Amino acid sequence: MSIEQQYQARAKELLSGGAVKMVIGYGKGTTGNRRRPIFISSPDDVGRLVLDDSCIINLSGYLVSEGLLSDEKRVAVFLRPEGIRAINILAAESQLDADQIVIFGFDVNDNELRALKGIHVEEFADVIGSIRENNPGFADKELLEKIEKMTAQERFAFWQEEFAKCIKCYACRQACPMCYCRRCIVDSNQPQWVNTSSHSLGNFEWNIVRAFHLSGRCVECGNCDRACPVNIPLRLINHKMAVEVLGAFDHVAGMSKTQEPVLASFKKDDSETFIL
Amino acid sequence: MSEPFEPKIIAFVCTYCTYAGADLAGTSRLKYAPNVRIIRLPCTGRISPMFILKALQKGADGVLVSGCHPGDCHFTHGNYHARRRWMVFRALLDFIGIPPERVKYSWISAAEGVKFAEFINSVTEDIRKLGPFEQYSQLIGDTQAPASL
Amino acid sequence: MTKILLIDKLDNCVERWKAAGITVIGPVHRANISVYAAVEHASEFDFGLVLPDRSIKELFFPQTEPMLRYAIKKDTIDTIECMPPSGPRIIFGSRACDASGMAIDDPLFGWDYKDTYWFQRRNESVIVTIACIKADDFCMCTSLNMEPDSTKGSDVLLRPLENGKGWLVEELTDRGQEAFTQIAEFLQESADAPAQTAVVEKKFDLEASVAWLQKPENFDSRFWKEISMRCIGCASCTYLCPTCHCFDIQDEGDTYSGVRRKNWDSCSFALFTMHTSGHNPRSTQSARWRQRIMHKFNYFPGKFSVNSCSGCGRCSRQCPVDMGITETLQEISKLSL
Amino acid sequence: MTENIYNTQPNIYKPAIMKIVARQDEAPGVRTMRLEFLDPVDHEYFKQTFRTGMFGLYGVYGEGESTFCVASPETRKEYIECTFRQSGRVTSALANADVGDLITFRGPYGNRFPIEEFYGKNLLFISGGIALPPTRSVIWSCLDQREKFGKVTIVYGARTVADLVYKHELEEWQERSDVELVLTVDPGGESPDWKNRIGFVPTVLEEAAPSPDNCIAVICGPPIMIKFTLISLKKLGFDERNVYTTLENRMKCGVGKCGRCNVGSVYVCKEGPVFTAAEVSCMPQADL
Repeated sequence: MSIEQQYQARAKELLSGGAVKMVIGYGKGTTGNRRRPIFISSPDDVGRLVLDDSCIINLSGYLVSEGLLSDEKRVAVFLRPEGIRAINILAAESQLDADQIVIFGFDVNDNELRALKGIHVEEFADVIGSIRENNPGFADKELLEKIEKMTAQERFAFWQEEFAKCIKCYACRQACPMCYCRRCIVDSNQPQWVNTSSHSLGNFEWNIVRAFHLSGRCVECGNCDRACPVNIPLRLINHKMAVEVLGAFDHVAGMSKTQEPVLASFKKDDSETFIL
Repeated sequence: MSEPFEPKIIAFVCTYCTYAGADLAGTSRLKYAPNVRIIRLPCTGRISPMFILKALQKGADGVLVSGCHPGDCHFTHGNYHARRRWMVFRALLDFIGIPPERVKYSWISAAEGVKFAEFINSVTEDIRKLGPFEQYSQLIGDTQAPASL
Repeated sequence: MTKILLIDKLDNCVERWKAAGITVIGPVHRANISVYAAVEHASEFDFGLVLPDRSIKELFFPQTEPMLRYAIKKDTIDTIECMPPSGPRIIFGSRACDASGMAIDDPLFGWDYKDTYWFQRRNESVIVTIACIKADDFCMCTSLNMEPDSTKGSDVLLRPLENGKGWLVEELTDRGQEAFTQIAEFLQESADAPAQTAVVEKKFDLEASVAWLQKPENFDSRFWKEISMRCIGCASCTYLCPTCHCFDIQDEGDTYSGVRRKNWDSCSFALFTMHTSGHNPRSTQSARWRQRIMHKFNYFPGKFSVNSCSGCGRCSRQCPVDMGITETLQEISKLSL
Repeated sequence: MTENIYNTQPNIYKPAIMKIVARQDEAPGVRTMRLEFLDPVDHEYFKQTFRTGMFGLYGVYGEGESTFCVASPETRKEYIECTFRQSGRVTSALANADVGDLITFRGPYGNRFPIEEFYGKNLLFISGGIALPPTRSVIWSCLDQREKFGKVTIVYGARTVADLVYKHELEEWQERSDVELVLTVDPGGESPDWKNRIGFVPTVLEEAAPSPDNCIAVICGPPIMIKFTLISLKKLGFDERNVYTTLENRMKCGVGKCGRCNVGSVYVCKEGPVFTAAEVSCMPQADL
């Protein structure tokens, strides 16, 4: 039995027994290799669930949709390891109760799909732990190195050109499971911290704020990168910040549901070489 | 003839230590550069990175942030939180291309009037050497510019 | 025998137009995306694109533009209008969907009160459309009763030649004719046949869908919640759409001087309709998606007798969660059977 | 290039400049300002176009624009009066403006109350809280030509006595023999010396029981009040077509372009803000 069939069967069982009220998974998309999020509430519909190596979107963000978990019923969700880490962070930041989340874990290595064993988030500790060991293989190392070698001026110019494309559609924010604020700082107007206009200054500020708010929280699922209609390498900034946070505070985001958020905690002996 | 460049610098300081230090510098009649506008806050823990961005947005050539030494925070650990935040924010600014020399951080206690005056003077000199923050001024200028197409 | 323009001659044309003070704009690649932008040479164009990632809309209605500049003085306030840069433009290599999108929005921007920013640019632009010879899975002009070679909104229509060496020229308006008179010497007579236009499959039944949307009881249908459940509420569909025209007005500046700007805004944002009191007439994502569809296919045609969709398919193509107008209208077509 | 095929008009986004000549605190957080045009051309345009029910966009440069009605009547066009509650960025800036300060105004926009059609009829005005200003514009427009109308009844309620706006005008109306004023406050909102009614507007309205014969009703208030008042009016026998109300939505342009104020197919800024109850009942109720 394929993993897809196994998971369909499991979804059917959970839904018919009432163990979960909904399964959030992947369904067929518009084109052959597109998969779209689907929400299954009836055991009769589990046949619509698809699982293959095109299932890339991190679905964890849907769990914090307004009202979804407030009835304290359980919800099942298809997640890759990054998605599982996202659940840990959401739980650590008190956005959801991890016990309400039933995980259908899977991963793709070398184009091969494999199931991840476990139901609740803590059972995936090994899988997640290994991420910490072999620091996530980030695709665009080349570009990162290129940027790091630039002078500050060149870097400024590089990012300005990238951010100039930004149209402030906020797809990066909306696609990100970590951007759950009911009112984002860019939507606050008293005071108006960030210019809402999508001119070069407004775009620059927005992208700095977004990256800062995700520092030490990003799981590098790539939702922002894929959502961006103008192809700004957003994930690259997030990755860079993850590397910084790892180096400075030995912190990898989403390791457990009780992990303290890195910027809401401290150690007395944190490095402070830059402080005069 | 163009006027010599005088940097505009914004300082965000905590009221219990650095502001008191500034006070001490004043009452001790220490001279320091007049380029710094001080904004007093209850604690470094309150100094959001948004403040630094706002200062740059409004045309500052440099920003400095200062508070109590570790262990001395009036609120026991506001400055420890601030330190982590600055660490990350500083790295981010660096990666985005804002030279770290433009944003400086320090611990200055209520007793360190001399350190305050020296710090202000040295930062002002550093920023003066760097010159106006032209790249950011360009961004700010764009907000005033007419549409291009 | 008809007039043709050879690709080889295009650079001469660009030169000629530029010499006449005309800004030449067309589909190009810029920093990893494709857009309509001003060019120096014809070699910058990429006519091989199905259509650019970003629509032609931003040439007439940019994502942000200053409208007014203010200066507050002791006894008076000066308001200075910031008009778009003046000067003729030729948009060479538009697509039929993009060009018609502009014509669709004309009545809206001219509805009793004329939007000077929009119309100054409209008035100074010549749109030269190239009929499509290829389409992708998301193209849907035919579903909206248009064709890859529709002429709505265009001043000149070019049909690619079968041999790939150029285009057959059809001047549609006086402005188009005037623009091509300037390059008359680079045109030639030829009997070359035009290539077959792209075959775009009809994806939904527009008439049936519209009829369904017009029934008041369907406003409260469960359908809206189901179809929009995965919508994440970003604005990429509305911002890439050639016909979405909603905007925000924002002031930037201080007590003494600053700029009032017109920025894109989107019905997918909760803040779009939120009252200061906190009351929000469209408080859920399903209500906002319903508004988008209703507006395009029910309210807008009710006012201006034309659907506010030109079938470019960018909404579906770019959607992070694979939604879009096509899917919604396909589902509605099924419901209305 | 070729001749301009599109007409050009004055810039529709460019506001007129107005001077605050007087201001008055009405209730906690609620203020009325009287404004005068600096430019006679703007004033002339206003005089020619303003009719009761229309609204404007009041603004402070640097903060933005905010939509509310013109609270002064069409019979007094030398100035504009507006009443607003300080609640957001723009209204805070307006509240901070002092007599002599300059603000911006765009408008008047929207449709109006067709008061010619009310000639010879009895008028019933029903209003709640901060929604008296739009009603007040109609009330004075009618009282200034009192002889053209029949009986005039005003039912006005607020949460507390302090929340009643236009207190001096309420006194004036109370003393007039040709106006019947029914004042009420919500239970618990009365002061020790409150001599008027206590109860919610719909209840008080039913008690007052104005006759629907030859009568036009104008209601303005928070959505919940309108909802229940419409039910009460129905009970009293009013025809939906003789009941007028105003809708208010978030607006930016005020001229039918920016796309946010519509309720169903109706653009409140262009086709409103004045609607009959019959028209409102045809709109999708969920989007109100």
